[in-house]
Amino acid sequence: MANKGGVKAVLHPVVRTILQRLGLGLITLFVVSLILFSSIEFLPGDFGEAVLGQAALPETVAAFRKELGLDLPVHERYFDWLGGILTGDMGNSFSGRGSSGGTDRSRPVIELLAPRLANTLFLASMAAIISVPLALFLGITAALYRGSIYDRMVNAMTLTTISFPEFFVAYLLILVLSSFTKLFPSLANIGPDVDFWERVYLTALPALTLTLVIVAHMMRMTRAAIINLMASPYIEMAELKGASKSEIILQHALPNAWAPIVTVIAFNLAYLVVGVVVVEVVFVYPGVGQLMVDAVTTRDVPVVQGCAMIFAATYILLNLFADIISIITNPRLLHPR
Amino acid sequence: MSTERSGQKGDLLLEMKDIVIDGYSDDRWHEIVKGVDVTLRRGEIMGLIGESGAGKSTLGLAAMGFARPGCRITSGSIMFDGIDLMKVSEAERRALRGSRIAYVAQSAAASFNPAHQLIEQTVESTVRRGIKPEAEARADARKLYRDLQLPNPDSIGDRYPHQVSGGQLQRVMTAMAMSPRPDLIIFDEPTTALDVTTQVEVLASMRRIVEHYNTAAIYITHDLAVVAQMADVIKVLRYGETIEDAETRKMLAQPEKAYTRSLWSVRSIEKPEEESEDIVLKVDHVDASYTGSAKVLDDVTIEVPRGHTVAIVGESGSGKSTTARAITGLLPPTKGQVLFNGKPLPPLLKERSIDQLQKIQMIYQMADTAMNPRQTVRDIIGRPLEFYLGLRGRERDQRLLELLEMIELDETFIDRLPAELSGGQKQRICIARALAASPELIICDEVTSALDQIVQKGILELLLRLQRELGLTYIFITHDIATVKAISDQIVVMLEGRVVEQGMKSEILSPPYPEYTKLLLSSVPEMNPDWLTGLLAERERESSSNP
Amino acid sequence: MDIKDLEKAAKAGKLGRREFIKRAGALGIAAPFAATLLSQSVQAAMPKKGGYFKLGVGHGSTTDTLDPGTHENGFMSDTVYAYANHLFEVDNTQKLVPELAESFEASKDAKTWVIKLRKGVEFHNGKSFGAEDVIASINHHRGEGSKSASKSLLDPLVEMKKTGSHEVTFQLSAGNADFPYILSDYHLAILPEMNGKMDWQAGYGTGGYIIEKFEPGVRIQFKRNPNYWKAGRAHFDEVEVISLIDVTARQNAAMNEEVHVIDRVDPKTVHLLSRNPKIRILETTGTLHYTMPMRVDQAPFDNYDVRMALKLAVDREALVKKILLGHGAVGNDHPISTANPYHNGEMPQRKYDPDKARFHIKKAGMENQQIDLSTSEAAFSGAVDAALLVKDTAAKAGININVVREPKDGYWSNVWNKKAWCTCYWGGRPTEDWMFTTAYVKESKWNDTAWTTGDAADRFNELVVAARSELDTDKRRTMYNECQQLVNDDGGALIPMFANYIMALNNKIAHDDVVAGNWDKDGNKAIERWWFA
Amino acid sequence: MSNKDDINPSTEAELVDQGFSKSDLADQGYSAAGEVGLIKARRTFRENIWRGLKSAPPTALFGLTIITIYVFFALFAPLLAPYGEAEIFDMSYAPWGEEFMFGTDQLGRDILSRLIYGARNTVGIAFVTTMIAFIIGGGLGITAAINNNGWLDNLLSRSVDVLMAIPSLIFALILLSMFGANTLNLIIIIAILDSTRVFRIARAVSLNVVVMDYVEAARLRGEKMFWILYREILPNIMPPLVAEFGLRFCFVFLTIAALSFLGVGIQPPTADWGSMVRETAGLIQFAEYDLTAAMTPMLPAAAIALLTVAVNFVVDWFLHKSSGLKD
Repeated sequence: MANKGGVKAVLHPVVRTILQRLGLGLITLFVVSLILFSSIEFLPGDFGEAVLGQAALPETVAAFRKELGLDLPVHERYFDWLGGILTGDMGNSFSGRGSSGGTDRSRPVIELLAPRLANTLFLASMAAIISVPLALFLGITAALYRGSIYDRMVNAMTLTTISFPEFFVAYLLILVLSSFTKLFPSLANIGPDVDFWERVYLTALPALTLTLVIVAHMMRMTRAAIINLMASPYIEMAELKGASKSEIILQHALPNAWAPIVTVIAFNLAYLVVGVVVVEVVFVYPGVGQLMVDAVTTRDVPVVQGCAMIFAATYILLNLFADIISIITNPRLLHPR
Repeated sequence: MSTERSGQKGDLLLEMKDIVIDGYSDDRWHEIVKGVDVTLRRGEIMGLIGESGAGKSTLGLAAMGFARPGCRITSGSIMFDGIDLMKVSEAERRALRGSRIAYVAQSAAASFNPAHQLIEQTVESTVRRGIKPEAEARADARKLYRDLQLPNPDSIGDRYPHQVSGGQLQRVMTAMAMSPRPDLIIFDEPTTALDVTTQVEVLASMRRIVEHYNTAAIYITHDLAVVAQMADVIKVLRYGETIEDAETRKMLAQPEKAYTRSLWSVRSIEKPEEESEDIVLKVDHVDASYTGSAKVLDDVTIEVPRGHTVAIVGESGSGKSTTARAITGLLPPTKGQVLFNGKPLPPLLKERSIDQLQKIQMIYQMADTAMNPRQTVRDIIGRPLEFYLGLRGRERDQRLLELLEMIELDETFIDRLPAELSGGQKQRICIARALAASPELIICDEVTSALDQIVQKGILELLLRLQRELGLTYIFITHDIATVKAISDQIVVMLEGRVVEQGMKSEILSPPYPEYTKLLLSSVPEMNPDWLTGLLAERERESSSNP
Repeated sequence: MDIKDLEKAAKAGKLGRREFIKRAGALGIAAPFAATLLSQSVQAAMPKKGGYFKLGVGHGSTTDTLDPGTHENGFMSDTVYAYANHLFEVDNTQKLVPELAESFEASKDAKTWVIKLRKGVEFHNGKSFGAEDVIASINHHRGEGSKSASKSLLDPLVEMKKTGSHEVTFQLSAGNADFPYILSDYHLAILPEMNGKMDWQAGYGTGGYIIEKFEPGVRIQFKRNPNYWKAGRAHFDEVEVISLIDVTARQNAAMNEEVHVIDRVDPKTVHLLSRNPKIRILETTGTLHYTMPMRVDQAPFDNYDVRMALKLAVDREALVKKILLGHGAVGNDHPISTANPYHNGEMPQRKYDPDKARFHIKKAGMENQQIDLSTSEAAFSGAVDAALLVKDTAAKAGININVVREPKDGYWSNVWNKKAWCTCYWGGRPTEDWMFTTAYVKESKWNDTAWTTGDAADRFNELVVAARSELDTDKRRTMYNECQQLVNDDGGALIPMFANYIMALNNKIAHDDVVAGNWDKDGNKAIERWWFA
Repeated sequence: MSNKDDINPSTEAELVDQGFSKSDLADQGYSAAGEVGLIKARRTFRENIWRGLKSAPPTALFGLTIITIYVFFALFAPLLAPYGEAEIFDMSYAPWGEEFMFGTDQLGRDILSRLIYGARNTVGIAFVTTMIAFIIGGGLGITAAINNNGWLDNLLSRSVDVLMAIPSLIFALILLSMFGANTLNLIIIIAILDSTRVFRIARAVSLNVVVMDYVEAARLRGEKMFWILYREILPNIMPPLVAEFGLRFCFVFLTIAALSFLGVGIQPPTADWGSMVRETAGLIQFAEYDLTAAMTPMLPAAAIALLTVAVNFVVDWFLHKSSGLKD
């Protein structure tokens, strides 16, 4: 396929794919922002009404609107925001302004987001560090001892953990590891000045909850991907070359199974960043999910948009990462003819 | 080089006695191999020949003490160099595999792990068993690559399987088998998937290296002509039983059993050619290419006379299947046009009328993938009847039965699923599906190449009969010269997207040949144990005289 | 179980405790007082200084700010009471007392109020407190463009003048005998003036605690103000208020001693929580009431008989028992609680009476016709269940109620005060006038029953205005009694229950015998008032 | 070496000849009909089911039993439940006992009855939701695969990328607030958000099928898109889709439970397990003081978990069986 003797420089397909995905990612981000912006536009009520709740009066609401520029047409507001984003300014939160108008300072979205994003990423990394190796180990061993009692046990147990609602798993863990045994605290409301090990200790329960929630999916995919390859002629060839079962799985099946496994891992890691609102609520963990839910209920559009951009970007980057791994582990793509 | 190896036979290496192997299907165990004996001496090559289902691969694998999942060796003894493979532990059997007994599989492309470099795989078992240290094993592998006449032997091992052609892969696999210097190599249809011209080279390399290291081998194939070049002795299997055992020359000269004789009977059909001026289809100066890549068809012009057969011959990648795609509208030509009954066909499939579609039908190489596995014969053949002819209910079933009769099957087949049919039956159903549309022209794309010899013969006879009875026109795409001889009136030889020669069968198949045609024709194995030796000698001579 | 444990259990009042409070409540003794009678041994000790106090509250949002005008939840009222003071405060005995004010004087018509300010008080930044701070702080909520929740409260204020370095004169458009009460509203915190405006951004107040760190929606940390002017208050060294929205998380935190006090204990599990030996339950009956306002300006609620039928078709006892699980009191279709000064205790309690209800609904010709009741958990916890229970009891009177669950989100802007009948809550107000003015007089924008026309409504409006400037308490009582009766009979308010505030306290926490009931957590002033035993 | 579960296609080619004696074939002339291919005895549908059940592993049988029981309860809830779904008794939080087997809830409704009705509502809603998700996602996924790399495929795939990049729980929350949190909207919104995953799987597996010659044959015949989708492709991608169906089906309960945690869920007084777990989940923290109370949330949670495990056992078995077939 190489452009034989062509004068123009040919990008390595890996680089080309990455660039292509990044481009698509930007378009995706744009559309996501458009969708969320208009969704919130369609939601009944606005920031003033939401914040004041029962105490909302037409004139106070109008005052809010005027100050926040909510009286401008929708498209103008959207392009304002978009212009900001393009120049690296995520805008200011609606909240944090004073109630009397005028010179009050409001909080930039980035200031609100940054510490919470750091928390979210910390929790996600904790959960990932536990769950990914665990899932791989369980998946590989289950494939190795396919059909055995061990395989069935692992299967049934992981299925059971995913079939409980997250908050339920969380409460159970609190009961056992916090209330009964006092091993870990039930609150994970870490502050910015908590040192690393303290942070690890406080985050243990939420990380464990998330681990239980995602490990099954990754483990099942690892197992399935390996088993799927076990019928390949090259696996039989490896057998006929005298490789043992574990050698076959580790050296011959696993290197070819990375693509689907990594895709599922990326999907679950994205979930760790994006989908943990419920766990944040239960453990009072100051993450981005809670921020976004709060921002949605108060119609704090810039914050919603900021969170959505981060979530979508995480999703896109993780998928890109998975794609890159898939390419790197697939010589057909890495070393084209 | 000589094939006179009978004098070199050494000690007894492998003795399999009364081997019975069961396979599990449809909830019970069936015997696949029913008490077969095999005796092999050091340095001896045994050809194992038979149709699919004869149990030859299963028996070959049993020589390694190995049964595929879903199979089990139920009785018999396997003595390999004094070791009873049936008695030792799995770990001990495993230790023999890849060190003292090696295996060369049919599809090299599928049997190499796509994730590892070739040389890693070549030396894998040698290093694992500690036969040689890694560096030495790699050096030896490069030497083997050179012995096997692979291009760039020092660097080819650093490539990945997909970067290397099928013929080269097959040789790398031979190197892989040879790397631990085994006492025995099982070759399981190693050249079946290759083009004829490549097959010759691979066969030659394999023979040379096996001879060189005096390795014993079991060569499994369904092609008698191929095995004749390789084996000292031949064993014919059918339905898990031995039909005939003999030395190669004796077997070729005087096969005892009728079944053995029938194995090369396919080569006996030959259609008398006829000329005709009534052109039903004309491919007119057609160029074609897949999006963004180089031309795959370059100024192709083919005329197909009504009621006759045009065979398009060429190796894989020559553009013969692409020509079919251009005719059917799947790949619109970038230049030129296709004329049907004198009128141009719209280049795109979507733009063709139902009537135009109906008149040109296609039959595929792999009947397995050409039929929806979830549909019964009734659905498969019935659909074109409904779709083109508007037949429903009783009328449709009536016609269905006629069609089944035409393809020599009866009504018991009407509710079967493709999985419940044999290879030949499947291909017949595909033929019936094409016939159901009442077409003028049928494009047959390698329709017999996946089939056993006997079945091939049946299909070819059927096609010839249908042509006589219904006046059908065929475009027959194939790489097999014997098939061409059997069915065609005219031949088109293609190479790299171009027509290199075309004309009546008798013209093409008689000298003087253009270079490529000659290569193609000379590469077809003949039922003569000395054919390969002679061919190689001749080519050697030519290349030295034309530097 | 040994003797010690039994003693502990008895002290924690596990047995018959709720029964006791209920009976005490029936006798007119404030529940908080009753509650404290039981475990005096813990609470009677003199306040001690010191300790790191952690308070878990079921409120708090990432959108919270220190601007008092935007405060709308318990987390921020706790905060504002900890670091700032007001001109007046409602003390733990529910009495209005001056805080930053020293004394006050009202004109006869209750239109002009001269308030003398406390001297020698300093803000946390060292600025000394004076009249300009009061004016800037009050003005913060007034005028064009104000988005303060207290804006309407201050509408009657026409002029505010500095009449001395520590004296401010307020001029009202109409007399209001309860004006000092209004100045105790938690929004009207007094913060330092800077360039003529109130400076809230810095977070300096005159309160007993200085803000250390504020993470909106997560926590706020304080340390004690060493120069606090108020004697006998602010006992803890350090305080942390943590937002624990999820009730299970909150209760877990209390049981695992990760916080010392939590509010908003789930009535469903309070009996289980009380079994924890480290925990004491504290309940106060305040002004919080759950309502089901019927809009009198919309059919079918423009019909007196429909309103009366529904009022009679509600089984109040069952609601208190099932929705509040006994942690509350039945309501009598008016918003004045026993915690208010002029509660009408003589009026007969309306009871569930399906026969009378059927009579009224028949009279209105609405028997078995569908009536929609909009509800959402946003109204109050258990609002959906409450609506279902009302549906169930009303069905027995031949009234067909259709419960419509509305989205939580946007409930206040789209359902409440718009749909003809919905569920709602009112935190209540410390005075009758404040309560009526907020939600029942015809000028009010929050008049969620739209009860503005008709003889009864006219009479009610007249009475409220007259009572407002009436300084004679007996006359006022008579007027307010009649007001309550009018609302009870003709008004659109269906007020079936008053909810208790339920808190869980670690045994280490002590407080005065009497605990305020105007909000939970001792009037949201637990941080200032409570201490470690 | 003889794992009966592990038949792979390559061995089946070798097995083709079973059941025919040598004499049938010895040296006779060639006959097409006599060519052997039939390895399966022909059986009626019922026989096949029965044989399937007999050979099913114990896990699958367990799963089937559980599913059957659930379906039974769902179908006959009104007959089986001792009390009505929304029937209110005077006893709040009645303890477990004879009158109310698992006690009553806050309003005084019988928990056992609500669990039984919950089977109907939860399973029903999850089933309908998953069906819709599969119709949308599956249909579009196959369409995209047929149109591989065409504009339609790109449009659909990119749209799905966009939808998947939005956190689904929060998006569901927004949409439910926008359109109102009634059961119908809940079903449609979850179905649409779920269909993105179905789309991906359907597209991926269809891509393997659209390259098959029989699909090309259908196109050459001039068949319409819908026919190709419905008759040629769909039957051949059923196994992975069914497997996904099992998982998605179970995730719907969890989504509903999570949404109910965030305050939007199924309309009361409809009993559904996710919301029941949510309502009572707090009780487990009191296990130390009142074990039966703490068990209350365990009942609906266990109901969900048991069904999930059962469905997946059956799905695993089905996958296993269908991968053993040659297609």
